[in-house]
Amino acid sequence: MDLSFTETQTMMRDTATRFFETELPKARVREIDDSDTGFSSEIWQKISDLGWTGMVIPEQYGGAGNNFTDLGCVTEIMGYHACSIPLWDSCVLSAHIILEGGSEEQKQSYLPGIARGQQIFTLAFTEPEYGWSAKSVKLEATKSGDNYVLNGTKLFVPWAHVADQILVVARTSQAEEGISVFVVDKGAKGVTTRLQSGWLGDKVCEVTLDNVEVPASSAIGAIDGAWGSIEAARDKTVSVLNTYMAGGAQKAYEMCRDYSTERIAFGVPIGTFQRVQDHIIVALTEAEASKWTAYEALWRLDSGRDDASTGISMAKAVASEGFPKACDASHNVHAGIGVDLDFGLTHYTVRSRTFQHYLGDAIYHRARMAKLMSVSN
Amino acid sequence: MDLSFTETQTMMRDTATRFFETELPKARVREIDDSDTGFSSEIWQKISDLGWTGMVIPEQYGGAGNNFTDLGCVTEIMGYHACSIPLWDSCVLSAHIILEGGSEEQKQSYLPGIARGQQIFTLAFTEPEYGWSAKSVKLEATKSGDNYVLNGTKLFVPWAHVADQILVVARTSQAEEGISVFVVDKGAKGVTTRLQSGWLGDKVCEVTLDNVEVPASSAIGAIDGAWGSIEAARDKTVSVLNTYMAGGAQKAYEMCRDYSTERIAFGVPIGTFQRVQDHIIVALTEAEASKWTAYEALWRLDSGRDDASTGISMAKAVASEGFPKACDASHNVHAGIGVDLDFGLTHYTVRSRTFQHYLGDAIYHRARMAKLMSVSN
Amino acid sequence: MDFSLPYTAEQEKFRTEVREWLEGNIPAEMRNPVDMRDFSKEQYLFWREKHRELAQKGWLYPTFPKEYGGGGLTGDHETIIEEEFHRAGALRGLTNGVVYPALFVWATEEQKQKFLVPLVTGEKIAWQKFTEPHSGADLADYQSKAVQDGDDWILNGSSVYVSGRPRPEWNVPGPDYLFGPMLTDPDAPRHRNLGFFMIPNPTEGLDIQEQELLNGHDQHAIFLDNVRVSNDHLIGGDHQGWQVANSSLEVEHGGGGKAFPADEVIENLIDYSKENKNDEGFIGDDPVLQQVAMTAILDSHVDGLMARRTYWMYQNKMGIQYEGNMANVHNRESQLRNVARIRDVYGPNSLLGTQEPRAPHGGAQEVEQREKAGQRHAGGSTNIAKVILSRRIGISRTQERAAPTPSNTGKA
Amino acid sequence: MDFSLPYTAEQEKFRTEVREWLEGNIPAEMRNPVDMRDFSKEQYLFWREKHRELAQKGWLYPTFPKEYGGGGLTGDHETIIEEEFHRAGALRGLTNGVVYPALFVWATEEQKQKFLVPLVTGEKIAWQKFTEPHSGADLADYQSKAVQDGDDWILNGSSVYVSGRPRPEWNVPGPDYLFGPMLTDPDAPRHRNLGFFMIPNPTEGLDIQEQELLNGHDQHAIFLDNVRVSNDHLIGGDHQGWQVANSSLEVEHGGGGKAFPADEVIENLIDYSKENKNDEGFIGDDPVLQQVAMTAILDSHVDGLMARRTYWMYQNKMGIQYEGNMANVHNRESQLRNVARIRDVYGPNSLLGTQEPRAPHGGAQEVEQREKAGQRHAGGSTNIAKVILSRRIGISRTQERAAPTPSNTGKA
Repeated sequence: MDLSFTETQTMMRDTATRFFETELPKARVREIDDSDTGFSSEIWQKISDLGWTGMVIPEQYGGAGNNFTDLGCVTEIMGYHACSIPLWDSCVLSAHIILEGGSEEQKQSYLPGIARGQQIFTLAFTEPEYGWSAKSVKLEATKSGDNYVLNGTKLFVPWAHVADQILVVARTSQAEEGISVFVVDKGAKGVTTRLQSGWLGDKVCEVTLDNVEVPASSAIGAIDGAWGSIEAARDKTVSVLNTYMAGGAQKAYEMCRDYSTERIAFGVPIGTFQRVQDHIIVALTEAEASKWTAYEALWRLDSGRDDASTGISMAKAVASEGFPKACDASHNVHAGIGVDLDFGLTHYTVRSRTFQHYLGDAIYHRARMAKLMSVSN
Repeated sequence: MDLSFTETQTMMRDTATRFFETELPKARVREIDDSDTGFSSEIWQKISDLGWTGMVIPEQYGGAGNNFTDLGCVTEIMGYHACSIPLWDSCVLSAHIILEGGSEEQKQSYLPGIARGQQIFTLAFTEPEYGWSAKSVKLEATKSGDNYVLNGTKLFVPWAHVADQILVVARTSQAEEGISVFVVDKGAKGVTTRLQSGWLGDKVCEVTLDNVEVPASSAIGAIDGAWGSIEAARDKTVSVLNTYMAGGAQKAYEMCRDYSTERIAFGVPIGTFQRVQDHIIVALTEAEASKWTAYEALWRLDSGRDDASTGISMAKAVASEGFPKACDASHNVHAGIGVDLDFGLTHYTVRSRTFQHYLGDAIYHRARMAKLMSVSN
Repeated sequence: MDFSLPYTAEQEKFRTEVREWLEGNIPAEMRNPVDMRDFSKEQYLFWREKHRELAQKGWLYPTFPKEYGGGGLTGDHETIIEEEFHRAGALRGLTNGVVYPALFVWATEEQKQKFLVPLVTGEKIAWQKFTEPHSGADLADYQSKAVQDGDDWILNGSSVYVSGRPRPEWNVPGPDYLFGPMLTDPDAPRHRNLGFFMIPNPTEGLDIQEQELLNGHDQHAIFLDNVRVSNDHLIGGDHQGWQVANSSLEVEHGGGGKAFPADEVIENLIDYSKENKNDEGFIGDDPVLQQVAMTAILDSHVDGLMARRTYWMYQNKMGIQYEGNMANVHNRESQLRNVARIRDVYGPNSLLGTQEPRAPHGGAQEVEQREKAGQRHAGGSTNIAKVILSRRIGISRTQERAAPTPSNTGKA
Repeated sequence: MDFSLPYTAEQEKFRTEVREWLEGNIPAEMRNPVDMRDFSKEQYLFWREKHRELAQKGWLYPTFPKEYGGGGLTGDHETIIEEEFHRAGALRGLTNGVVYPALFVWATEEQKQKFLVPLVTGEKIAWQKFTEPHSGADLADYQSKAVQDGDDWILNGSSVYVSGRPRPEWNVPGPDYLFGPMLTDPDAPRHRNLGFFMIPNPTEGLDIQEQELLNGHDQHAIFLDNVRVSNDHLIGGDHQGWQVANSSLEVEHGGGGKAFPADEVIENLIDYSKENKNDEGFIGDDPVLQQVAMTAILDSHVDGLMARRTYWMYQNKMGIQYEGNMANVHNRESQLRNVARIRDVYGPNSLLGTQEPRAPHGGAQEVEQREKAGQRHAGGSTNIAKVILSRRIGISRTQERAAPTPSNTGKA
């Protein structure tokens, strides 16, 4: 048992901390969030230059071949600084669907661009009848000669508005897992993306496919056989998203801890009131629970244990409830100032809500745990 | 809107309070609980003499014809004093199954004895695959000439060891609601009752029926058609059990409230610590929630509203979680002394656990609510 | 017991009258938007005018005495008005209602004519100033000062989270009064060092600025820079501001109850569960989400019962001890529990805003999500609400009875 | 990071050795009963003897230094021993282990030979006395007094909830020592007014009585009536008892962690859900109960990770700040959440006792239900645990670092 970070990991964490402290102060987070795209190509470029976009892509495809714990160390710091980028969508989820199921040609063609941050991919999965199971995929792909024609609507597709390519998940047969993935050029005829509005952390889009015709060769992996790749890639993505959420929870905790020592009421710092302490303890508990379940799952994944998927679902279930709870607890300590848009706490609150559901909420992952642990049939 | 008790109700509550303060101090509760039967025939006799056993039985069958709110007023005080008796099992549940489904002859024959407390009935419903739905009834009743032969095991049957008659719920057809109720004499051949042991509030029994033969005329209501009577009678029983649970929660609240003003720590009464206050507020909240949902449901029932069943399920769901929570909160305030068997708090804790499940737990009643409110199909 | 809402024949007739009036007099575009951030200048001006008309009908403040411009009607009438206004999306009053208990209980007859009547008749509107940038609900370190100067007082200080409309950027007249405590005697002991003032606006030295908050833009920072008001703007004695403010807080903290505790958020939740699907089918049929939805309904139902109980006690002038505070604490906490449940049931659809075509209920749940992150602290934090509740149930160092209100003092 | 438990080849060999020894030396009837209320006199006498033997093998206190009678083995060995003893239902030690940090850190070499070694070798056993009938975990109003009389101290007072075996009614020798603080200087300031004593038993004036509690009968009231002990029974200075006691509490409050955080209650829950039915079918297939069960597993899993993290820090002599207290608070609270979940999943079967043929897991859940109503307060209440955690994260009036332990002082 050794629960410390490796030297390399510590170095990467330090680099990330320094980077975000300089490049992403809270005023900048708000500025980016409030911009039309919610995306800073400048920060994306710098992150790519630092090599973080290629971390979990193998060296032969232009990546650095780090393990997931390494990347998790960096995404934790990203979460702590409320950095919103398409890193998990493009460089983990899309990249690993291609790695899992793609042909050598597809890997050669797509991965180096993704690894360098020059090509942004995203996955279009969820639909109006929202969910993350195989059966939730209803968007139709019909064969037409050597092509497939895609029709339907995808919702909550992260960063589709700044993506170059969209991996569209479509139903190609009626079997529950009869699912295929197609690479669709964002500029292709019949593709419309529209930013969805609301209280959303990462920017998400409605993607409409109106008779979009793609060659059969654009399918990643076998027709009807993509579910396995999607699930494997999703596990990997969730494994690093978990530390992102833990990092956000940690910041929400630290904000209320620090505020409680500064803010005076009834002549004493409010942190001396037990009721305030209890809120802070909730935030700490959720941050710690999210962090340790996340890293334990990463260890399971990187050491090839067969209970890795269970661990990843466990950690996501914890973080999906823990990150929002930590933010709520922090708001309880901050009272009015906490909802001031310049103060910075709301940057975390809004992200906690978005990531709660993304790639499956706590209820979904608990049910998945039960299946993986053979508690249910 | 008038949320006050009627004059008669206030009088009955006062009578009940005086009665239990004299007859059932906490040492006596423990003494009865620790006795072999857990039953005091002396207290039962006095309660019968006060007329409480006949309250919700119509006058023509020897009862007093009160409404359920009237009885609820008394059972609230019973709960407050941790009085354990077969009142709801015999005088409400069994009596109303007979009233709902029984023949005039059966009513004439059974109800006056029940109303006077001279005959104790109980309902044998739950089985090894525990539950309160119609489909949970699997005990077989097979027709044999003019008789039915009963075979099977009933569990958690309250007070069967002191009952005279047992209403046995049995499956007589394969349709989900193909259920019948038979009056079985406790002394009949093939009937065995055995007290179940454990941390149980009311005394409950395993009742084994081994080729018990009863005449077809012992069925209450139509063969295959008893489910409606059972559900109606159960609603009425739950409606008064809810105030019993609210009364217990109220006592658990008052105990910790009072203790918090007496017990000194760090030089001050512990009630001045916010963390202790928060436990007390939980107990108060649960007691109040249980009480008001219970009385609102009783009002719906007594005023013949068609949403009465929904209200009763709502109140049971609240009390099933609220009574145990109020006791837990009270334990949190009392620390060590709370688990001293003489102190009295554990009388409530154990009852809160037993009644949590009896006649359906919170999960069951929430699902029932959803059905009654047409949220689910 | 009788939990029924007032539905006698006479009352149903009144209901019809109110409903028809609203239908005939409130154009669709003047009804409350889903997100009150979208409440417009035109709507504001419409309602300023309309409230005067409503006051004349006795419907703006139905239960207030006629001699002060109220409707002289019963609590049951008020309940019906509340229900029908809610149903129609009609705006009830632009004055922060917590001013009324303070004025009814503490103002002199002359002050009632001067301040109370114009508010009740809808001629004028008033906002509450209470929280300072560096002082919370305790007022222990209150710094907004009032210094006597002849027959006048000179006011200095600042407040934040002062709620109300209109928005400063509309360039229409702002509130006519700001009301709240000021430090009159820094040397006096706590709770004896404040006076309660009606501060007229506009006045030289008084500045109002909008705050940028997650939950909307109806909250303001105000700045008092040598604002001069005459002595008749002081309500109660110059050392009784705490007591006067408490008559307001008593009602703000749930002490008045609510006969018609509408919970649209939960009504929406039920409808949504019945009619919408996720990937498993109808949400209402999903055993897990069904439990979540029912738990939300139960919390809301208990909340309504507690509010109704307080209302019944208040209307019947019964001695309220802890009941209003209990309802207040439950209301704050159950709403927070329920916003989390809403996210479970709706998934990310709960976060879609009013501009989004697919937003459930026109974006109402997104508004709820944002508001509950912020409004949990309106009228003081839940922490403070629990401090007060603890006093009222007798377990705190400080024992405390309910502050004087129109109900328990028999005034109004 | 590496979260794996020690399973090297050498360690697996050691595991086999331990397992085989337990199989060969512990008869079935000597293993722990499901309900420790059923732990018998015969079992007690057996284990008193067996612990001496285990100490000689180095397995009773594997990581303690050999010179004090310990095993001189690694933490990994201890983990294996813990796992195997747990698996076999074998009893580990009859002395309350919180005495060891106090003795290792504070006792003189002479005292270590006199008190520590006989406990470590299983020759003697000791119970902790701490809570007074009218004083909680704070010790602020502590009344058990020690008065100096020449080279001796005269002790008077009483304690409750003193845990340990044997039962007085067995008429076998009781514990050899009671240890804990006594008020040595009523005039000294708080935390400077106590001495920490090893009180030998039997001694004239010392009386032990069993308490009748919901959670069992291994707790006692003790009475000290002019008990005379010589000065060498005082551990640390006569004004340092608070500090000495804190070395114990540091470990009792989670500061030592746990490498093998077994949670049999939850393991049982999983098995039960897979194998048993309610009226809806297999419990594990019920979507609602499945969520409840998984939530219980998650709480338990987080608990284990927190305990393991502290263990790792403790074993590696890293500076523990708040981590042990965080684990302690989580452990208390998650167990309480889980007992409620158990009742949801098992229904009333969770309340069936060990005598009941149909009781799941031989009645283990009923024991859990009763114990968690009581043992939530063992080692001080959760309220106090949160007070300490708040100090450790730096938000309380009192800032506090971890008390000296064998880990952070490098002793043992």
